[in-house]
This record gives sequence, C-alpha cells and structure tokens, in this order.
Amino acid sequence: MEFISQHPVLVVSLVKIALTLFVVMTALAYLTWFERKVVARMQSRWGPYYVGAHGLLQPLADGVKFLFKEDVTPPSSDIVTYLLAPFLALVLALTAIALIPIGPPDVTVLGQPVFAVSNVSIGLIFLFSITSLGVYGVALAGWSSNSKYPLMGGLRSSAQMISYEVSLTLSVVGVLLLAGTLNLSDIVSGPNGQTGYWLHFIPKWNVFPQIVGFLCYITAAIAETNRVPFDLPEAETELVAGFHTEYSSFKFAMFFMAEYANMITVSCLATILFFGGWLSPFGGGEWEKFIPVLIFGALAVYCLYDIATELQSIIHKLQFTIVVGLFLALAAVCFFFPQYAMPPFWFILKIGIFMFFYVWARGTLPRFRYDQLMSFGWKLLLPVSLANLVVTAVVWLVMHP
Amino acid sequence: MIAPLIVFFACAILAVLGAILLIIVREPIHSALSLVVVMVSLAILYLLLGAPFVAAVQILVYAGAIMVLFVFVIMLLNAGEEERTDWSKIAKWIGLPLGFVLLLEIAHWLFHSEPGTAVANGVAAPPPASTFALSTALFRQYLLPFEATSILILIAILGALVLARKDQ
Amino acid sequence: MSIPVSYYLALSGILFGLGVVAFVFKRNIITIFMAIELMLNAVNLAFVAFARAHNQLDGLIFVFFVIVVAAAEAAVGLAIVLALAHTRQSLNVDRVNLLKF
Amino acid sequence: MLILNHLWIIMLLPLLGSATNGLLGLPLGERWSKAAVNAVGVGSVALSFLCVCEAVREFAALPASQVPVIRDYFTWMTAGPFRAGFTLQVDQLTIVMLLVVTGVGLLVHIFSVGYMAHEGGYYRFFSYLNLFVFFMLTLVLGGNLLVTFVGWEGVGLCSYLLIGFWFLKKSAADAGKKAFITTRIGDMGFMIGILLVFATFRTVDYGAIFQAAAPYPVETHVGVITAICLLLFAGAVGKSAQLPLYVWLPDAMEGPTPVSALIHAATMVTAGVYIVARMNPLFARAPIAMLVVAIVGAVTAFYSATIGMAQTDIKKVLAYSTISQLGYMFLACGVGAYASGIFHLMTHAFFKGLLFLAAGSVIHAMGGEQDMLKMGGLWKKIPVTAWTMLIATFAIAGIPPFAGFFSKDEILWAAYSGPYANKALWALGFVAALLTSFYMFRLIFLTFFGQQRYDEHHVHVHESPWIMLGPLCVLAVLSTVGGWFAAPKLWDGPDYFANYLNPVFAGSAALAPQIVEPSHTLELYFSGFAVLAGLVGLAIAWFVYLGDPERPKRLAKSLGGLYRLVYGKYFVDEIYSTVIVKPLIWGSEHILWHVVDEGMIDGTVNGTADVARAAGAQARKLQSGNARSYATWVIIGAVGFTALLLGILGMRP
Repeated sequence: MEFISQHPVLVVSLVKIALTLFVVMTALAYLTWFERKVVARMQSRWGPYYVGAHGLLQPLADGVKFLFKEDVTPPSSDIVTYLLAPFLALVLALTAIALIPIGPPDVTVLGQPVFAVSNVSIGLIFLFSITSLGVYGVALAGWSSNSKYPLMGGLRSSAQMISYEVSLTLSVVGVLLLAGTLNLSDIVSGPNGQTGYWLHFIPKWNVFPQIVGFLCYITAAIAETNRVPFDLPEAETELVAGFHTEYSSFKFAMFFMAEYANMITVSCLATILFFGGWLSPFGGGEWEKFIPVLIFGALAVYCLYDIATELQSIIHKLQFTIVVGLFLALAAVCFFFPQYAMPPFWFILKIGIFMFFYVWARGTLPRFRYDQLMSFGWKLLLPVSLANLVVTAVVWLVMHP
Repeated sequence: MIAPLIVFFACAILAVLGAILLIIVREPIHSALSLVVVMVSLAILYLLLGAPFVAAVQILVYAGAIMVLFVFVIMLLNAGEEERTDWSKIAKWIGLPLGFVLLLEIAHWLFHSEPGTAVANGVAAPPPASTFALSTALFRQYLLPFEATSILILIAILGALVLARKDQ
Repeated sequence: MSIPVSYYLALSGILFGLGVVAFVFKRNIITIFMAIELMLNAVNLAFVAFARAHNQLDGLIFVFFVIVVAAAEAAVGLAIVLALAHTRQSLNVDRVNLLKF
Repeated sequence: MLILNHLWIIMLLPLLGSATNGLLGLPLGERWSKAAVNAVGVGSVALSFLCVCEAVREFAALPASQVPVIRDYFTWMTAGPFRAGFTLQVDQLTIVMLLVVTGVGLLVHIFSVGYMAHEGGYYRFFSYLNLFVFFMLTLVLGGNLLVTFVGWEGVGLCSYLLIGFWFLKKSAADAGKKAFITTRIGDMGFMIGILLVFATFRTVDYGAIFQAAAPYPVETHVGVITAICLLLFAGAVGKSAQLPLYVWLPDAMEGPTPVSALIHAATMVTAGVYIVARMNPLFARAPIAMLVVAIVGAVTAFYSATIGMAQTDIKKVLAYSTISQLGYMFLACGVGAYASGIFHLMTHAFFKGLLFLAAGSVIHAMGGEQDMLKMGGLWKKIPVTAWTMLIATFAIAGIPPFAGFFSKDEILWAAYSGPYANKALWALGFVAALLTSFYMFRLIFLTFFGQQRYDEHHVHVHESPWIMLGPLCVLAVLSTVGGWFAAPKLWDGPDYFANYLNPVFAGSAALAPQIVEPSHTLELYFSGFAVLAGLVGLAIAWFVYLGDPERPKRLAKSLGGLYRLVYGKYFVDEIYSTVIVKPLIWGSEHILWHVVDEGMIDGTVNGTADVARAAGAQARKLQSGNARSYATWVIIGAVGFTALLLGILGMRP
C-alpha cells in the first residue's frame, strides 16, 4: 500500500498501460466482429452468427485459430527483418494509442491524470512521428518475404504512405493554427480549444471552420491505414494479399491488429482535432448522464427481448444475460460516476461513428487504380490541404491583428 | 536519480552499435535499419537533452521520411548484397586507418572541448526548450535562412524530378 | 545526477568518425549516402548538446536547417542513384568511375 | 514638404519613363501606336516638372535657416574616413537649374513628338531623352561631388547616344565618339579634381567642403585650391565646349535637332557653368583660377563668334553661337558675377533652345535641308517659325527688352566694373556681342528674307504642326520676358534674380576685393553701348545680305585668306588630327599592339597556359575516377587539419 502512495506515477502509469492494452486488444478483436456484421447487413447477410450468440465469440475463435495455425517462415526470406516487421507494425500502432487522451487532464487519481497514458507537451508531433515509422512494418514485410507480390505490395504501400502522410500532416496544421498548441488535451479543452458554442447551439468544434481540412484528413487517414478504397498494398485481386502474403498464423494476426489499431488511432486523432474529443455536444450538464444510461438500458432491454424471442440454445441465452449484466453495469457506472464515465462515453461514441464510417466506406467504395491513387494524392489532396492551410492562416491573421 | 545516466549510456551504446552495424552488414536494407536505430536512439538523447521538439522532428523527418525514402529506393532497385571490390587501393590502405585516426582525434578533441562540469541534465538543468520559443527564433531571427531553405527544397524537388525522369 | 556535455560531444565525435569510416569503406552508393546522413546526425547531436550547454536555441535551429539540407540532399542524391542504376546497372561506386581523366 | 523630403521622386520619374520606353517601347510602339510612347516619354517629364514646381513652392515657404535643404538617403560607399552618401541638395541655384532643366526639357519633349514623328527608333529616342533628363537632374540635385559626377558622366553618355542616334550614318556615329572622347579628356581632370578635393578636405559633400575651405586664405600664388579649381574647370571646359575642347560641339549637330536644343544648348553644356558656380567658394579663394576661367570664357566667346560668321549650315551657326554664349557665362563666373552667369544660363536656355527648335522647324519645313544658302524667302511660308526665331534672335543679339539684353549686359558690365574687372576681357566680350548680333541676323536674313534659293518642285515648304509650334511660342514668350527680373536695374532698382541667388554666392562675394561702385549713369551708358553693338551688327548684316546677292561673295573674295581661315574654322580639327590623333594611332599600333600586347602580354598568358598544361598533364594522374579514392583524399585533408588544430590549440580549444 505505501509503495503505491510513494510511487504514484509508476503505479498509475502501469495500471493505465495495462488497462489501455486490455481495452484496445478487446476492441480490436470486437472491431472485426463489428465490421463483419455491418458489412454483412449492407450485403443483406447475417454475418457471423453461430459462434456465440450473434457470433459474439467469433473473435475469440479467430484468435484461437491464429494461435494454433502452423507458422510458416519462407526459407528464402531475410529472417531478421521478416520477424521484425510484424512486431514493428503492432508495437508502433499500440504506442501511438498511448498518447491519446480520452478525457479531461484535470480528472486525477492519486494526483495523476487518468485519461491519458502520457500527456506529452507536443503530443501531436510525437503521434505523427510514431505513425510515420509505421511504414517500416509494411515495407520491411514486403521486402523481407523475398517474393514478387509482397515486394510490390511493400513498394506500393511505402510510396502511398509517404505521399499521403504529407497531406495528412498539412490538413491538421489548420487546426493547430486555431488551437495554438501541440498538446492534444489542450487542443480539445485548452484556452482556445473547442469548448463553448457558436450561436448558443453549434458546438465550437474545429470541424465547422476546418471542414475542408477535415475532409482532407479523413481521406489521407484512410489511405494511411491502407483501408478501402486505398487498400492497394493488399489488393487481393492484383497482389494476392500484398505485403503480408507470406505471413501466416500469428504474425499475420499482428499485421491485422496493427491495421485496426491504426484505424483506432486516426479516428481518435480525428475526434480530438475536429470533433471536440471527449466534449459532449450538449455542454456537459449534470442531466447528460441519463443519455448513456438510457442507451445502455435500451440495449439491455433489447437483449432481454432477444433472449425471450430470438435465441434458441440455452448457452446463447446465458451469454446474453451476461451481456445484459454488462450493459446494466455500464449504465450504473455512468449514473454513479459521471465525471469518470461521461468523457470516455462521448469519446468512444464518436470513435464508434468513425469506425462505422470506415466499414461503410469498405462496404460501398471500389478500389482506386494505382496511378489514380498517386495523382489523387499529389495533384488533388495536397494542393487542397495546402490551400486550406493558407486560407486558414490568412483568415486567422485577419481575425487576430 | 541515476536514471538519466543509464538512459544515456543505453542510447549511446545502441547508437554506436547501430553505426558499426551499418558498416559491417552487407545488405543495404540492413544498413538502413541500423541507421534508423541510430537515429531513434539519438532522438531519445535529444529528449534527454531537453529538446523534445527536435527529437520528434528527428524521428518524423529523418527516420520517418528520409530513411523511408532510402528503403524505398533500395527496394525499388532491389539492391542486393554489396560486392566488396577493392579497386581503390588508397581507400583500402590509407582511407580506413585514417578514418579511425580521425574518429579518435575528433572524439578526443570534443571530449576535452567543454569543461566536463557543464550540466546537461538533472536538477540544475534549464527547462526543456519550448516549441513557442523555438518557433519564435525560427521565424523572427532566422527568417531569411528559413526562406532560403524553402527555396533549396523547391530546387531539390525540381532537380529530383528532372534527374529521375526516364524519357530524357 | 547530471551528464557532462562532453559525453554527448564524445559520442557525436565517435559517430562522426564511424560515418567517415563507413563513407570510405562501403561500396554501395546508397549506403555511402547513409554514411553521410550518419555524419550529419552526429553533427546534429553536437549542436543539440551545445545548445543545451549554453542554454541557447540557436543550436536547435541549426539542427532544423541540417535536417532540411539532409532531406534535399537525399532527394537529389537518390534521384541521381536512380538515374545511375538505370544507366550503369550497378550501384557499386568502384564500377562507376566516370570522373576519370 | 512632400517633395523636399522625397527629392528622389523628381529624378525617379524620368528614369521610370526611360526604363518603360526602353524596355517595353518596342512592343508598346507596335501595339498601341506611338501614343503610348509619347504618353510615357512626355508624361514622365511633365510630372517631374510639376514636382519641381511643388518643390519650388515648398522651398519658398522655407525659413532661410533651413537653406540649403540637404537630404542624405543612404550611404553609397564608405572606405576608411571616406564616406559618400546618396545625398541630394536643394538651394536657390539648384532651384533655377531644376526649373530650366525640367521646363525646357518638357518643351523639347513635346516638340520632339512632332519632330521625330516619322523617325525610326522612336521609343529609343524618348528613352534616351528621358534618361538624359534623369542624369541632368542627378547632376544638379547632387549633394556631393560624386553624385554630381554620376550625373556628369551620365549626361555625357546620353549625349553620346543621342548624337549617334542615327548610328547607321557614319558621320553621326563618329560625331558621337568624338563628343564622348573629347569630353572624357576634361572629365579626367574633373575626376582628379574630386580626388584632390577629398585629399585636401577629407570629404566630398559640398557643404562640408566649403566649411573645410573656410580657414584657407585667398591664394595669391598657385596653391592647392587653385589646382582643384583648375582641374574642375578642365572638366567644365570639356563639358561646356570651351577652348580648346570645343571641337565636339559643332559635330554634335549630327544628332536630331531637339537633342541639340536640349542637350547642346540648354542644359548639358551649361553643366560646366553650373559646377563653377557651385564651387564658387573655392574659386573665390583662387583668383588665378578665376582669371583663367574669365580668359578662356572671353576668348572662346570671341573666337567662336568669328567662326560663326562664316558658317552656312544653319545648325553649325547655332552651335558656334552656343559655344560663344557659354564663353560669356564663363566670363561672368570668371569675373565673379556668378549670378549674372546663371542668369545668362537661364535666358540662354530659353532663346537658344528656341533658336534650335525653330531651326529644327525650318529644317522640317525644308525637308531636311540645313544649308542656309539653299533657303531664303521663307518668311511668308512659315510665319510662326519665322516670328519666334526673330524674337530669339533679338534676345541673343541683346536688343531690349528681350531677355538676352539684360543678362549679357550684366555680364559685360561686371567684366568692366566688377571686383575682378578686366578691360581687355570686356573689350573681347563687347566685340563678340557685335559679332553675335551680326551672324545671328545673317542667319535670319539668309533664311527668311531675300529671294528663295531652292526650287519649289523638289521641296514643298510647309509650316510645322502645332505640337511643334506650341513649344516655340512658349519659349518665345519666355525669351521675351525671361530677363525682366533684372529690368529694374535700368532705373537703379534691385536685381531680383541676383538677390534671389545671393545666399549661394554671398560667401565668395565677401572674399572679393573691395571696389568703388561706379555710377549708375555709367552703367546706363554701357547698356547703351551694348544695344548699339547689337544694332550695328544688325545693320552690317542688313547691308551685306539684303543688298544685292553678289555682295557676300565679293566680300569673301576681298577678305581672301582671312575668310578661308574663318570658313575652315581655323583648321583646328585638322591640326588636332595631325598633332594628336595620328601620332597616337601610330604609337598604339606599332608600340602598344605589336610590342606590348603581342610580345609581353600574350607571351605571358601563353607561357602561363603552357606551364599549366604541363602541370595538369602530370596532375591528372591523380584523377583515378574512383569516388572512394577522392573521399580518401578528403579524409587525409580533414585528419591533417584536425591534427593541426590539436597541435596548435592543444587539448582545450
């Protein structure tokens, strides 16, 4: 006990890290489920259904499958880099998340802020520098497999990432001008952050003044994460599976998780930069805690209805009762500890919307051709984001003489 | 707190190892990776030296852009192991030894250059350089060189375009 | 606990020297470029160390400029490498002796 | 204080005009006809003139304590103690010069629009003309000798360009070169003068110079100040075409007539007078130099007047007349009557400019004919030109109440009774006045009166367009009333012009030897004499040229050798060419070219080249072409250098 009181920094940090890792890993797993479900609905299918109620245990099954598959290492591959690549990818992806604050910095336990693993003064730049290293994972994977398609995939992805990183960074600078800081939590709730309202009802989120920047950002972000419609590095129709063709079992899983972790990261960043992070759109009154309570309550009710009517097997019913309990627990937490629960609630809600957007894009959009990709990135996206930056700067100067 | 010293030596050793690795490995991409290692460890040292922004930029630009470019080119040209030809006798018999001599010279000289008491870290150390101060210096005092570098970059881009075009 | 600046300087000196050695020793032109980058990095370290020692920002500013120059140099240099590889089918500088009398 | 604080505006406008016409003139001229070129060329000078007027207004409002207005815009060059700023200065003298330059310049520009209308290289002409105005303004505005010198050389350049405007015509090109080279001789002296000024007074700013010169006594022998004055005067002699460097001015008549009017009558050639007047505090301390100036002026006045009598080319006559009038001005400066000199400078700018422009109009009417013997009887055909030219002639001949009378009268009076009075010089000037009136009326009679000596069918005479006649009329008015500043002197009133310039010349006047002011009646007598001289000249001209047409020939025959001598301009050009030019050419060919250049210089160069080649043949062995070897060399250097540093600086650098 007194160890805790003596080293609050160490303890709280460790706890935070562990918690984040656990949450993120779970989220990654269930994102796959979410994605498959949504895409299935778009294609009017059921999606995973039988492994667990509504396929709730599907991710678990996948994990097990990945773990116990045979791990093939191509003999002609460059072994060191071949092993290094997936680790690099996943580690960097997870590290990036550690910089994301999901709540106000002034909420503390033992005098330590709880809502961010580390609150760096120039968090944004660090975030970008870490994500910029993400290229290595893909590129090295492509090169070290020492076979045609992965090499092409690696080449494509590195070129693509370099190209879109520029626009990504530029599109954010506009927000930086408005916020006047590089610290992520200051960007949200700093002196000239995103708290407050225009005309008393439009929340002061950067997305409204920076709509162009936001569009550039989200486009570049999708490209950075190699998602549809920019998933050329793993275009199965052309390159089998692109850079991770030669990867099997858990190494492949690492790439997989890295990709989803990156998605989460960029979504978090988008939320923080453009959508007021953890701020609620209603000004954060005391009554707001009823919103999540109602939502979770409704979900619980729906699950109960499901148990009653839909689900046949007793196991499924049991599982769903657990889910119901979970929802009720969440509702309770939101009701009794709003100051700890509300910010993450809004934050995660927003991220959820972004995730849905990702899946939606995947479900609807066709893939670019490579030259289209490049010319789009360099000839459209870059100039637009530059123009946005210039305009923002000029307007800012005019408004702050 | 002994921590800074540990970090320093860890990073220093890592950097030196990376540099040595850069020399001895034959695969260009391995050299590139070892150089990235050097850069990252240097970035950590910058953090230690209270220059977080520089550290970030070091990673962002050096490791994240320049070295990626190198890797990209290596992959593009599919550069295999380098052949250890020795067509330059002078480089073999004089260059390398002299290189080491220079190494010793500089190290020795620099080591004695500053009185060893100069505090680089710890309690008496000045606060880390704030981004604001940095940008102020860059855009006020050093505006002209800054603009000059922007022109340099532009010219470099054009030059790269002209050089790399195939249909010449 | 404080670290003498001279440690950093010595480290940068060693790195620079290794860069020089690499510059002479390596045959692959791309790697030679990397050697140059290594030397630049060593110099950067010295700059930052001095900036810290004298508690002035100028050193850091110079690091920026060095990085910019390095970027430009890499861009042009790699373009040259590409052109060279297309014409000479080799990256070995020993095989590329155009600067002959 | 708008303009006085930003004097550079005045200069900048013509420069901009010149640049615009010079750079865009060709496309402009092609796309929107010549209107654009005119607008730019004339407009810039017009604006500049307006600025000058504004400057005059502001200057007039200034208290005497703030005169002269000196504006130091930026440091032009510094070396040790030496510092020359881009300094502009305005005092009464400058004001007069500014008005003359921009005013007459404007009129000439307008005239040129009509006169050059059918010439090629139209935009080029206006570009040069504007450039000239710019340099002339630099010259008169310059606050130190160096800025003035820039203008000084600049106007020389423009003069060269404009004389050789029709550079395809060999005579024109040669004339241009001649003018340039001849004036360079004087400029050399001018430059040395500047250096000597700096060596003596450690500065080149006018104000500072005069302050530094204050302690110097009046030199009775040839001292440093005398040397400075003489050297500067040498430059003036070259620029203002005085003896013995006058030869370029007659040839300069090859240039377009407006050029002759502006540069070779009104402004540039008076730069010499301006500089002498400007340096008056120095001259006042060097009586010997002043004497030289006066002698040169008087002799030139007389000498070139005699040549003028026998010329038949209308512009040549005017050229020699200009030289002689400039002589008057120098005479004035020489006898310490700077105000009168500047006064004559101004009036001369009016009437001589008018004469040239009118002559231009005549030539225009005659379709390019310049020989007076092929004219005659033009009075009815081109009345406006004739009238204006007649007015100008009255002015130059010193007939009251025209402008020339007052100024020339003042000069002669000063030469007779001034502090540095010198009867002999006065006599020369007086005779010159008579001759002046003679050859001018000769010109008038030959041109406008008598029976016509050209044939109708080839030349059809026509009056010039009003764009040309307008300036003539303005100048005619000016050369009539231009002298009335000094009119009150006749009834013993004040001389407003002299009083206005007084602050500039007061210092030197104080140094002048004291004299008893002679009576006013005597002055009136002298004025009478002057007028008489003018009338006598008129009468002789009448008698000779309006009598029977054979008389001039008979007269020439009877005078024989003398006439031929004068007609041949005393063969000065020939003498110069045999005495100076030919030996120079021979020397440069046989000694400089064959011996020095081919022998020594080329020998040295080739020798060096051979050595270098031999060395290179050996050194290229190092060029193995292997990059790593080169790198090794670099490292060897680096190691050596570092070792050196360590060796010198030891462990702790």
